Amino acid sequence: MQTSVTSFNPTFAFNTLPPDWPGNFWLHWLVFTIILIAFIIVSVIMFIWFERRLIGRFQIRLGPNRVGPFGLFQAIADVIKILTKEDIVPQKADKVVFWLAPLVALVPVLMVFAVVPLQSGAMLVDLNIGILYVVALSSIVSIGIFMAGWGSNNKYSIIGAMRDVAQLISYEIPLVLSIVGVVLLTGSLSLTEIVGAQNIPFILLQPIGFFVFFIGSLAEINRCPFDLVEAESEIIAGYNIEFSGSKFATFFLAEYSEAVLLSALTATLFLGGWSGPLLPPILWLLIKMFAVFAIIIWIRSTLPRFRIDQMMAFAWKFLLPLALINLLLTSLQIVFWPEASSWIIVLLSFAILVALILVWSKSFKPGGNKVGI
Amino acid sequence: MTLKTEPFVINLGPVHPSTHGVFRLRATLDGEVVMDIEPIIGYLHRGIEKIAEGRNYKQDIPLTDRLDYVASMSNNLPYVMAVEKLAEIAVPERAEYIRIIMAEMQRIASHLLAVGSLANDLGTFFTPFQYMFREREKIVDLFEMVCGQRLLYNYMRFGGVSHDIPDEFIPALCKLVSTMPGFIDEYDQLLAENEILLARLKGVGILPKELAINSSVSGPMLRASGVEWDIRKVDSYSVYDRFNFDIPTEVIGDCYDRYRVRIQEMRQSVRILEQAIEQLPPGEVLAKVSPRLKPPVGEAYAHIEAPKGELGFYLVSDNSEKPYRLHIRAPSLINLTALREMVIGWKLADAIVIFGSIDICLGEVDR
Amino acid sequence: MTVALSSSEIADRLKNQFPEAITETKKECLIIKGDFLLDIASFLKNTPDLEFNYLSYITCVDYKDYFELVYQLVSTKHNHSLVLKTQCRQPEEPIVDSMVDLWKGADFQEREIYDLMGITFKGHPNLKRIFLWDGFQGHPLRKDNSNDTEN
Amino acid sequence: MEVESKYIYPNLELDRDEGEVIKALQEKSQKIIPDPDAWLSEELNRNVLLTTVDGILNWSRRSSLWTVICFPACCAFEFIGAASPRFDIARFGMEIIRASPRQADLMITAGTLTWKMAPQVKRIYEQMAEPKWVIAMGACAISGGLFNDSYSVVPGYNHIIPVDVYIPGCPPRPESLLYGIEKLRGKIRKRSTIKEDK
Repeated sequence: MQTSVTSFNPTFAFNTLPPDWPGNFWLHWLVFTIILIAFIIVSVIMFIWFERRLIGRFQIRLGPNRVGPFGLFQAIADVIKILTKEDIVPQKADKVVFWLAPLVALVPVLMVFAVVPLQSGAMLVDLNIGILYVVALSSIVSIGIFMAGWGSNNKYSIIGAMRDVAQLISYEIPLVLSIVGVVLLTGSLSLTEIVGAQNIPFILLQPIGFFVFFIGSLAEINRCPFDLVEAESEIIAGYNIEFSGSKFATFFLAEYSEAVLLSALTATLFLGGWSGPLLPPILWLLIKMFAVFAIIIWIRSTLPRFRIDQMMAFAWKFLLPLALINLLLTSLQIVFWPEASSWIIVLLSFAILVALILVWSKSFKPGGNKVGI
Repeated sequence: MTLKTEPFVINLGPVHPSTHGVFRLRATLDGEVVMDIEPIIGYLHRGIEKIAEGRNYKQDIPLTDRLDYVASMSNNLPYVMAVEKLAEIAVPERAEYIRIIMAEMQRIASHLLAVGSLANDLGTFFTPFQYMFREREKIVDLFEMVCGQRLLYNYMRFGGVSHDIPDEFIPALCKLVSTMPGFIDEYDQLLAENEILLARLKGVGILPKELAINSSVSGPMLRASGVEWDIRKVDSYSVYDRFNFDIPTEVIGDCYDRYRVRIQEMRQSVRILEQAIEQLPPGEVLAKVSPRLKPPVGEAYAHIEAPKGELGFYLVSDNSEKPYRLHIRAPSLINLTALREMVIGWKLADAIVIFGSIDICLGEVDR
Repeated sequence: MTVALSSSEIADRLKNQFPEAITETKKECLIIKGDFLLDIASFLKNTPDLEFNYLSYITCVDYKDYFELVYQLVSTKHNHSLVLKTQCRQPEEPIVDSMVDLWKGADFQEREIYDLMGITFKGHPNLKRIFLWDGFQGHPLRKDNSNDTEN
Repeated sequence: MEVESKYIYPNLELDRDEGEVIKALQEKSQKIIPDPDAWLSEELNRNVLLTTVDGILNWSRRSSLWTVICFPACCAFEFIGAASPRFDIARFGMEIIRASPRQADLMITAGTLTWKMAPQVKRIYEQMAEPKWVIAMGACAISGGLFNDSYSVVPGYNHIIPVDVYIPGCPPRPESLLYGIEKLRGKIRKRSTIKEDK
């Protein structure tokens, strides 16, 4: 830990180009940025298609299948259509904020991808503080959402934006605490090293951490059951209610890039990232990403939505204690029993996870009663 | 330092994903908490009561279909009952049974939709709704077999029903009746064992018994508040007294109880259907009634237990071909009376759910 | 079965308290004077063995020279019912007492009658148009309002 | 808990304003708005040439028609029926029902339109971003249908907004809705975005 903090300087990060990559840093930067953005956009399109087809299956119907083979071009048609639609700016909107909001929401997500390892060494920069960078940047998205809510000058959108900020503040803490467990096990903040350290995936060693991280990140990307930000049955479309045309497309892209990012991060932190037998590493990563996303879709098509106070209670009373206990247990194990066989740890952690969840779910009341007026 | 805050007014509807039509809720919010609401209705007011005065008795049957358009059969029934009461027309026994079969199937269909859209209001992204719709389609198929329409049936006539059920109807209905309890159990299990759903529904929007009676609430809402009041039992009409069924009631009167009452009522409807199929007698289905019916001077009120509550038709005749006055006691409209008391103090999200748990149909509210 | 109480019996009981209130007793309904409506209604609601705690519906019929308001009262305890009628013979400005204080269920129904029939309910807390919009001319359900006055 | 007054905000002024809006609209919309795309039927005379760009745009537009929520009455259930597992409108990529008109392309007006509702429908239509289409579904939407002679019913949506496709029926079956949507796609196919200079 100490070494990585003291040795942080940009040149260190830049020098981590693998020796067999051609060209200098800037060529690498240019090529890789283009590849990365292409990768993001293609995977977003695939994710949209995957989600719509899968939700179709969950809802005993077929889902889009007429546009192109298996409906594969559906998302492409959607994108072209949205981009060529009229771009409306409401008369009473805060024009600058309204214009900036989609960009503020999208750019941080794209930036985070810089440190996500697609395979060994295939990343824009191997920051030694990768995790810190990810956590810091991914919160900025909320500013974009709040700007959208405020700039639209619409009551529904401001409610949605307020909900998003409340949600972010509550869920950021358990999320970060759950990552700390992983960092403790690895002894590094770099994502490459985290992948490298996973001889057995951390989901087995850190089940509580995975549980908290997964739920926390669902809330972070505003997915069901924490989709209060755009709760369709309550506040219609939430923050993006007034956006149309390319601005809406940008939001759409940001939303799904976040989903891609979350899937990639979950795969990297807990599922062993790109490592796996036989298949090429990038394919392993994609398989894991789609697996994680399938679970997100499953949750989306099954669960009802939380109410705002229940959601906050869930973060502070349920997830935060779990994350703290996980942190404590991991530190104790590292300090007092570092030589323990991992399989014993696996068994122990799962036993503790089951026990904790049982105890907590019995004692935890999401509560929230009528307010006297 | 205290921040200056002020409540703000927000319009939910008339075009809103979860207002079940064109209902509008002018809500005053303090942050997320609903301080006050004012239901605004009339966006679908077509003046059915006035139009009915301009058409003859038979022509008014299609108008009744369009009241509660998710339960058309149940709307035909009280109207033809009122006219029969007024003109003293006897109904053949077979027709009575067919009417009850239709009304109970309609009850299942309507409750399926109510439960599905309640789940939708909770934010389940259409999945329960789609499953409920799958079951509803099966019932709609049966209706289509009988009268050729999918939504607005126009099936009942004075003195019976427009035509007899086809031969393949009863086997199809038997199949439905035998599979339906399994589906209901499955859906109940899927929904009622979900922790989030329970947290969202239990204890929310409590309607106390006294207030429920005082507000003239009827149907599943009244029974969820603990009043054992079902027109089929307390003022039995048609041949309901020949069937064996229970009135499901709950105690507290929150959203969860209303959901439970609906689920249990579907089971009871299946029970009634089973008995009705057994007892269905042969014979005529339509009494001889003059097409230009002129009931004697007088008035009549006939009411039934529709899926949404007590649906009644008050009819005044002046011995002409057209009704002098037709008043519809619409359960949806009157059930809305209690909405304000139930919603105030809850969050915005709860307001939607409470509203959804009442299960109104705007065609009936506005008429 | 909901027993429809005989109106003459009720009329006899009412005669002690409100000697002048009853206009007519028919087989199925009891017609009373508008002035006594609220008193009689609260008597019917609060008397122990009557206890009409449930107001099933209110409606109004336009008989050209007078309006007739129909109240169907039901007791959920004793399972009996009574139809109460009152006639409003002021064709210009018909006014009737509001029942909202006794039965909340009257709220929307009275607004509906106000909207479509143009009868003012004295004491209603929020008497305004419910189905039609503010500024709509006339009251459509009245007999003098022919069907095609508006477009 | 006791609420002091019956309604904290009686909003009488708001009601009056809304009434005036309705009245103004009623006076303004006594005539039927003609279909703006009527020229499509006389296609040969205009001799429309579609470019490749047009082809791609039209392909994308007709492949992803997102519907806005405007379901006043009965026909809504046949629309939902069309979206349900049996008829599955999602096959055409139409299962996204946007509640916000800004992001929608198609308005399926399923149900009777009353004068009280008319300003809202007009507003939704105006809030939709171009290009946008309207399908009038059912007899009430076409002409007022069964309630044509009523004092509060608008005799057809085309008094308020321009309509592209009419689907008869009371209510139309989901099959006929799908047929109507197919007709609309045919119409979109012939549209020329590049040449259309307004």
